Amino acid sequence: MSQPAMINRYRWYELIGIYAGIFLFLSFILAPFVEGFLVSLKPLSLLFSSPYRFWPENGSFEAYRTMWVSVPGFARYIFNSFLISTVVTVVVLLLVVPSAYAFARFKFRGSAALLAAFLAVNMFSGAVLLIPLFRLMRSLGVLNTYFAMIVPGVAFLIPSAIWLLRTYMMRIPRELDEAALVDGASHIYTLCRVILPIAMPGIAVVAITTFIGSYAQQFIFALTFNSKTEYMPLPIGLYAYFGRQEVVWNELMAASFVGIAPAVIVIFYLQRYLVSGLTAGAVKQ
Amino acid sequence: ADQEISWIYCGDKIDPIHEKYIKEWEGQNPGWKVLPEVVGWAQCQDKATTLAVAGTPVAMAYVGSRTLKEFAENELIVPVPMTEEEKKSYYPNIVDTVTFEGTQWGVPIAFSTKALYWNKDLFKQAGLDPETPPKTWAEEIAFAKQIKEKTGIAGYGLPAKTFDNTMHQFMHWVYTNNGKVIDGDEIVMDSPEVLAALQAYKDIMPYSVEGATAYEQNEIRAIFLDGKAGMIQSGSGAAALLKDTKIDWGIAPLPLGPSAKGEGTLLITDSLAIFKDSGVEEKAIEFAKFITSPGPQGEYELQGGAGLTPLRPSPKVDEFVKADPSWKPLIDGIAYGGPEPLFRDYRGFQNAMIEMVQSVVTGKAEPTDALKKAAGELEQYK
Amino acid sequence: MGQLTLKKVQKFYGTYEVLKRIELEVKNGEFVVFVGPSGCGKSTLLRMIAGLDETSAGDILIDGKRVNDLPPVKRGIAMVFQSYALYPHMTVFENIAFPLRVEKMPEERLKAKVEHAARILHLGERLQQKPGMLSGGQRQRVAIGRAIVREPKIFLFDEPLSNLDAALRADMRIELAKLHRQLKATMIYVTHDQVEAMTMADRIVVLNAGEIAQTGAPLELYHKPANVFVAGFIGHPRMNFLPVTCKGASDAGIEIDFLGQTALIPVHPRAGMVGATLTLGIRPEHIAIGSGDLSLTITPSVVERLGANTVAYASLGEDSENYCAMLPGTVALRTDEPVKTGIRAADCHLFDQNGMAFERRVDMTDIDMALFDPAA
Amino acid sequence: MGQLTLKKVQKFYGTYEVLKRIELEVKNGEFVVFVGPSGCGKSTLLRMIAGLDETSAGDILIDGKRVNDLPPVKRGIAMVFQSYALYPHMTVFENIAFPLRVEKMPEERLKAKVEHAARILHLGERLQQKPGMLSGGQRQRVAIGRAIVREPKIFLFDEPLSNLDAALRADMRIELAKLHRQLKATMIYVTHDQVEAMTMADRIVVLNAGEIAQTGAPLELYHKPANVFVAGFIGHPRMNFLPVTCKGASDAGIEIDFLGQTALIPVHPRAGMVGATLTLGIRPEHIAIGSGDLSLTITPSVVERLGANTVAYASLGEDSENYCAMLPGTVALRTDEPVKTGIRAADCHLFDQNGMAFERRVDMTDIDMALFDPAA
Amino acid sequence: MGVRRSTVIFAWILLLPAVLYVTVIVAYPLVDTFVLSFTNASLKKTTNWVGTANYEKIFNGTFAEVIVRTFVWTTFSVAIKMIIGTFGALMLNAAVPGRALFRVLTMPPWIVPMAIGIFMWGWMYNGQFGMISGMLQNWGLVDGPVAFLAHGSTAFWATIITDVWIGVPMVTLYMLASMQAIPQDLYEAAWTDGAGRFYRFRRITLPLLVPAMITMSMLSLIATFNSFDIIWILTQGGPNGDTTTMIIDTYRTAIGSKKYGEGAARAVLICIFLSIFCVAYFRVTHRLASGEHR
Ligand SMILES: Nc1ncnc2c1ncn2[C@@H]1O[C@H](COP(=O)(O)OP(=O)(O)OP(=O)(O)O)[C@@H](O)[C@H]1O
Ligand SMILES: Nc1ncnc2c1ncn2[C@@H]1O[C@H](COP(=O)(O)OP(=O)(O)OP(=O)(O)O)[C@@H](O)[C@H]1O
Ligand SMILES: [Mg+2]
Ligand SMILES: [Mg+2]
Repeated sequence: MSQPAMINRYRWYELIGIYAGIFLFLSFILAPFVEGFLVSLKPLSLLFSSPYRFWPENGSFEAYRTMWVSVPGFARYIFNSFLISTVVTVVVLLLVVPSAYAFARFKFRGSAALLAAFLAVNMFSGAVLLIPLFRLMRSLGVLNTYFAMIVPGVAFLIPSAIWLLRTYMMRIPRELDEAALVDGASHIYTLCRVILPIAMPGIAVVAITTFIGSYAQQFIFALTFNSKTEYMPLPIGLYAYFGRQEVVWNELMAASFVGIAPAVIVIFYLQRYLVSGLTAGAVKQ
Repeated sequence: ADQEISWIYCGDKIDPIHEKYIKEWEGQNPGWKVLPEVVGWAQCQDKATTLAVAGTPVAMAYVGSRTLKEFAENELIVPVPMTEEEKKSYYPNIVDTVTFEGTQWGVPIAFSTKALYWNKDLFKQAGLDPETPPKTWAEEIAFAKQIKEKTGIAGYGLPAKTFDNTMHQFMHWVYTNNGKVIDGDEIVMDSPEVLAALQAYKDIMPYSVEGATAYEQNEIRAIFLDGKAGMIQSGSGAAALLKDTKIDWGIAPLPLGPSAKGEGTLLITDSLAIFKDSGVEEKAIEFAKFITSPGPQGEYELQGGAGLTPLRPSPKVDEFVKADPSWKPLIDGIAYGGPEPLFRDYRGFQNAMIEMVQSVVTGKAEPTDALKKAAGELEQYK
Repeated sequence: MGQLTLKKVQKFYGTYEVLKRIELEVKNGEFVVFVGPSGCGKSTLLRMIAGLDETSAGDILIDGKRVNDLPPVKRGIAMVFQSYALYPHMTVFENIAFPLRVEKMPEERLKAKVEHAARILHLGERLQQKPGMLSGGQRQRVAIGRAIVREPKIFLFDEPLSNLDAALRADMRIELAKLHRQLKATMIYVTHDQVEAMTMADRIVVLNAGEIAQTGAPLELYHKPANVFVAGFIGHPRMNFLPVTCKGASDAGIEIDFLGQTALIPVHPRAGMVGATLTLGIRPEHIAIGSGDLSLTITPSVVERLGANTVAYASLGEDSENYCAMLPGTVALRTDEPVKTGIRAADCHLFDQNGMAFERRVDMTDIDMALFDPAA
Repeated sequence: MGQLTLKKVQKFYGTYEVLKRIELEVKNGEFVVFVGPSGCGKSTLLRMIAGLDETSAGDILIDGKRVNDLPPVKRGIAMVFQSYALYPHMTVFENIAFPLRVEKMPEERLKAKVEHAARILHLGERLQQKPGMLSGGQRQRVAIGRAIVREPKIFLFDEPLSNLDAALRADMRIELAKLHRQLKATMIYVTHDQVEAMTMADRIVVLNAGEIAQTGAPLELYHKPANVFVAGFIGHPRMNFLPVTCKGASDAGIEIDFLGQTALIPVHPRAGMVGATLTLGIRPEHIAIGSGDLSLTITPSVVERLGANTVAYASLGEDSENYCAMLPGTVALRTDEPVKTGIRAADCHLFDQNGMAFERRVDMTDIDMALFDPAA
Repeated sequence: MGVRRSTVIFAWILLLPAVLYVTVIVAYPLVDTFVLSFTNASLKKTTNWVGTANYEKIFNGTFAEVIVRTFVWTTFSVAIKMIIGTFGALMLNAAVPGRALFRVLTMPPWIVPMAIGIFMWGWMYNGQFGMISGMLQNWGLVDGPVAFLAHGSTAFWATIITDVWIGVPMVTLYMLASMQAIPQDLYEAAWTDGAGRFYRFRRITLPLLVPAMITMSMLSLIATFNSFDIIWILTQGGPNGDTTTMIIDTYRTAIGSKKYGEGAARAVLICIFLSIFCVAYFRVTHRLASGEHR
């Protein structure tokens, strides 16, 4: 990169203003994490002590070691979360890519209504539908399996994924489809060989958002539809640090940081992709 | 294959003592297996209910005894009658917590009572006699006032969060003033005794920890452990935790209200409920009685730190109390204790009580009005 | 073979009639260009021939067979899109090979065909590049390559050059013309640029608001436009139009009056024209410095010196259009200095009140008449 | 006043030198056009003058004052962007009023100014519309309107017409030329279209790979290109180049040999040229049917009939470039039939091995010499 | 493209898997919920039709208050999310060193399991041991502990702020993307005309972001309306019901008190309100968006 364009040259006071703004913004975003991190460093006996001291006395990373001991299955929970999120993401993509293409390309009677209906699904939180869903899961025979968490997870992530990808695909020139059609390619062939590769950045964004949505969102379904400890995902696993009398706060926080680390790393490498992929899908002027 | 008894077990992991006795029972009953499913405290009762409602009940679940009536009325659980002998083995009043319509609906497995803890250092600082705990509400309020005014530190810790134990804490006050919420099928809450309790809440608020409605009892306990509250009412767990702090503390029976006829406390038990239609009800009852029989239960509840009070008298308990006199007020109170009121819709009852307490401690309503309103609401839940 | 017939072809969008009973016959091997202003229905007609848009009414026949209900690939056509519609993720080779891959052609034959096409189009060295790395002209050739390999009976082009800059456009025009002679395939070409139409077509179809305004060889349209619309549309800079009065008609032509000057325009006369206001058309390139059968003194407001030519623009009245004259490159002329220009009566066009032309008795001996017979 | 001086202006991107010590003087009121092929640095230079890009080295002076470190608004320039950069959410009125709003001009004066600009640009009826509803030409005028109201000393245009179609481009060219005469402001105009350059410029600056290839009035560049690059770039269709051998040099010119024919090209000779291979340049419009000082029989592979002109393209050898001749519109000519063409020696250009021109002794009496002095 | 029968069939084939999936997993339980809302379903084994009794019961209670509170809570939360998110996007859009890192640092609230994020806020709000109360005391801004979740008004705002915190990363990301979609030459043109940074923001960035803002606020509205975990974990709707929103009330009725019928009726009402609200919102904002904002 060369030096920034002239228009983006900042005077010293503008720079101070921008960094102050960023600092303010990030303070808000990160303050709870700072608090959580400080909690994770404090010995349990010193956690509940006032007056408030920002820097923990006798702070140590002990909790980051003991968390593995007191909840031996924690690694498994992270693995489960990864597994579930990965499968959810794959299934969502399999379902959403064709539908988004159909919505982006074909106008037929009821297509607008159907799209609206998909969006309406977003209006229901899983919490409200828990009991009927439970009955359904039971009749599908997927209780207490990974699928108990995957199946409903997918359903509630489909609408926003369709919406995002459809916007992206509408920006792919229609001539590409038509050219393939003239050359004798079937619709399916066109979709697979022409549209899919071009829509890859958009698909990547959808994949990332779906993955994260499912990584953090697995709580209520996992709780109700699965009873097997070995299948539990991370959010439930974190509840293992709640004892009968005492919440082991320092280990809980340590475990949270360890648990989100993989996703943070993924985001770190993909953030540029994420922003630009969204740009392409952003509302057109 | 083996027959299975599924058990929703609240907590983070199975207690080693339970684990040991499950093995033992399985050894004695070949062909049977006990399958505990560990569910966090916050969700385990809801989960048991959801499973039962959805038609796939577990064989057995750990529930608050106060829910037994609701479950029974909706035919979700089966009765677990006790023999006279069994009843006798418990401390007095305990069996009442799982009894209605003349039969028992669960096997008590956990039990707690409360006593007053006070911080002798703060008493000293405030010019109070560190060795004299308050005996009455009036004293309690006066001491709290003195502590607050002399030291600037809260004299009392009152929990009033939107949480089940807000109702429990209040029931302790009701029972130490000879009050009652429900008598048979009649709501008798709108009485001078209960009103006095509510008024006492209002009176002690100014000297209590700021923001009562933000804390439940464990959070208040943490504040006490930090030396930032003069007095709290709490269970056995606090004693265990206090031993690790530098605080000089004492424990005494709960102070009494003006109408008290004698000591009093609320007896809270959790029980093992046996769900209907699991197909293994008989065997589940058998197991439930085994795991709560004096041997295993005694070992379980006296581990200390778990915050439990023993369910049954035994030489072991006497020994224990001798070794650690702080247990004495907790166990002595049992004799005067009353059960949690049993409602058909206990959640409705609990919410009404919490709302009543909160409206008084936040100054939103006068005790008289709040009480009248709550008493009216309770009618629909009985 | 690649012979196309349109019979009373109509297209409606809702109740709006975009194309009005189009009748057209395209011979095998002919290069036909559709021209017309924006929105006149050129693309729509082409897309209907391709099978991308549905035909509302009428028949489309290719080699005598009705194809209305056939999908594009079964019609034996290939289309080159204005935007080229290259697949950005595929190499040039794969782009060209695409239609062959669809029909699962064996690898060697496919390779041979693609390379043959690449040779014709001078794309040999680019085969392994992605379209993003190519210049506009190269992209255009890739798009053509993709059409060539299918060996269609009819090529359809929708404004393929409009994204290129002027110089490149000129080059590509020539290459397309060569390609046509090489492949001897029927080509139908849409443009709104009349220079392209003039230079490439065997025959031009001028469309105006969904109707065919005139069909004919380029120079026929240039010399004998059937109406004001075609006269104005064909030729660049566009023809100047002057209001004149009809003084009389004879076998020799029509005598008109323009600002007091009279002239006899050699056209086939019609009866009952005397006194009517007609429109006189004169192309800028037929205006000369000095006197003529009609003379006009103009004050150029803008003079464009193109080197070979000089174009002068003048305003004739308050709110009338620009009057434009194309003069030799070395003419002595300055803005704001009046200059006298002359027009030969033989160069003039004449139109009636409805804008229909009086047929010119044009002296075409020095025009290569062979051009009027594209099959020759 | 709007006088611009560039002194040894350089621009680096990293270590890549995009502009190489540009020296240029633009007079007040002059219309200067930068031309050159894509990527030669035109936009970069313009943006440096505007103050949008930083100047790596050298000085930019406006009215004698160094402005390198001033932001655009303080330089007294206004810029019209290739994409127009209209604010899509504002009406035409607000778009034009934008610079005045920035300087907080009182409402009535602002209104008067905007309406004055709208009148000049024939936008009166569009003032309340949004840019999205306008045609390309209208948008372009709005962009100009926004520049006009600021009354800048210097207007900068970056390929403002390249998004328009051919017809509109021709119209806008004329309007821009009129505007220049009306406002009498200095204008600097970037394009890669040499027709635009020729028709609008008082003076053309031809850029090639970051260097100025030649500066001069349009017809000077047309008649006396300083090198092969300018010769090929200016003029359309482009000049034909033929390899010739130098036979001798005299005061009258250089005698060359082309395929056995000799001719004396009237240029100022240089010493030591005999035997060298030179390049002969001849413009297509200077080729005639029949014999000339040099004659060449060509077989046209493509014949473009433009009406007024006919352009014939032929290939001279296996892999040599197209040879192009522009002939009268009515010439009798067919593809694939050989025809003899002739060239006048006086029309020829001659370049040495390095591509530098020998200065022509061109007979310019019939060219309007006033054009070489734009201030006149 | 012409509406050919074959293409319509193809479109449906493409849509079918997703449509079927969502129908089975969401629509079916939805219908179930709708049916349930007309019964007295509870823990009892038998359920009876009760007609519209559940709905009548809702409106006889304090539900009106809950509705108003829900709308106020949602409106504030969405508005603050949009303001902070846009502000953040603006800051992160500035071409300053470290920008990539800062962008990554905005993501954690989105990535962290919601419950954990909420626990951390719970810590911050704690009057005795939490950061906010502690800092305020250390700086001498308050003289005793302040329990933010204890008082109606502070709890109301505390839950809003936590909700904002969880929603801001998505808004920021989306607004950032939309900002980058604005052509650079608009800014250059404005700069050339003398417009300063703030003026450019006000007259160009902001108006051009309006469509993106409408879309984003719409989506965030739906999510916020259904925001459950935050309030449930922090206050359970207390104190005194001051943070009880419709979804909390519904959950408490259906799952807490096991009154499935009444809970279902509340769920149906939420959907109806949300739909009406969304349509109205869309109408109004679109009318606004079509005018020039000066
Ligand atoms: N899908 C459609 N629905 C309604 N009207 C349409 C549709 N497509 C095109 N039209 C209308 O049909 C007319 C012809 O459009 P067409 O694209 O064929 O014009 P064109 O001659 O190709 O113009 P251009 O030179 O601008 O490409 C136009 O008036 C256009 O508005
Ligand atoms: N930001 C940049 N970083 C590196 N190189 C650049 C940058 N901007 C332009 N260049 C290079 O500078 C050279 C000149 O670019 P410029 O845009 O001035 O060309 P131009 O003459 O305007 O071309 P065109 O006619 O295509 O607009 C090009 O080779 C380009 O690749
Ligand atoms: Mg078109
Ligand atoms: Mg440029």
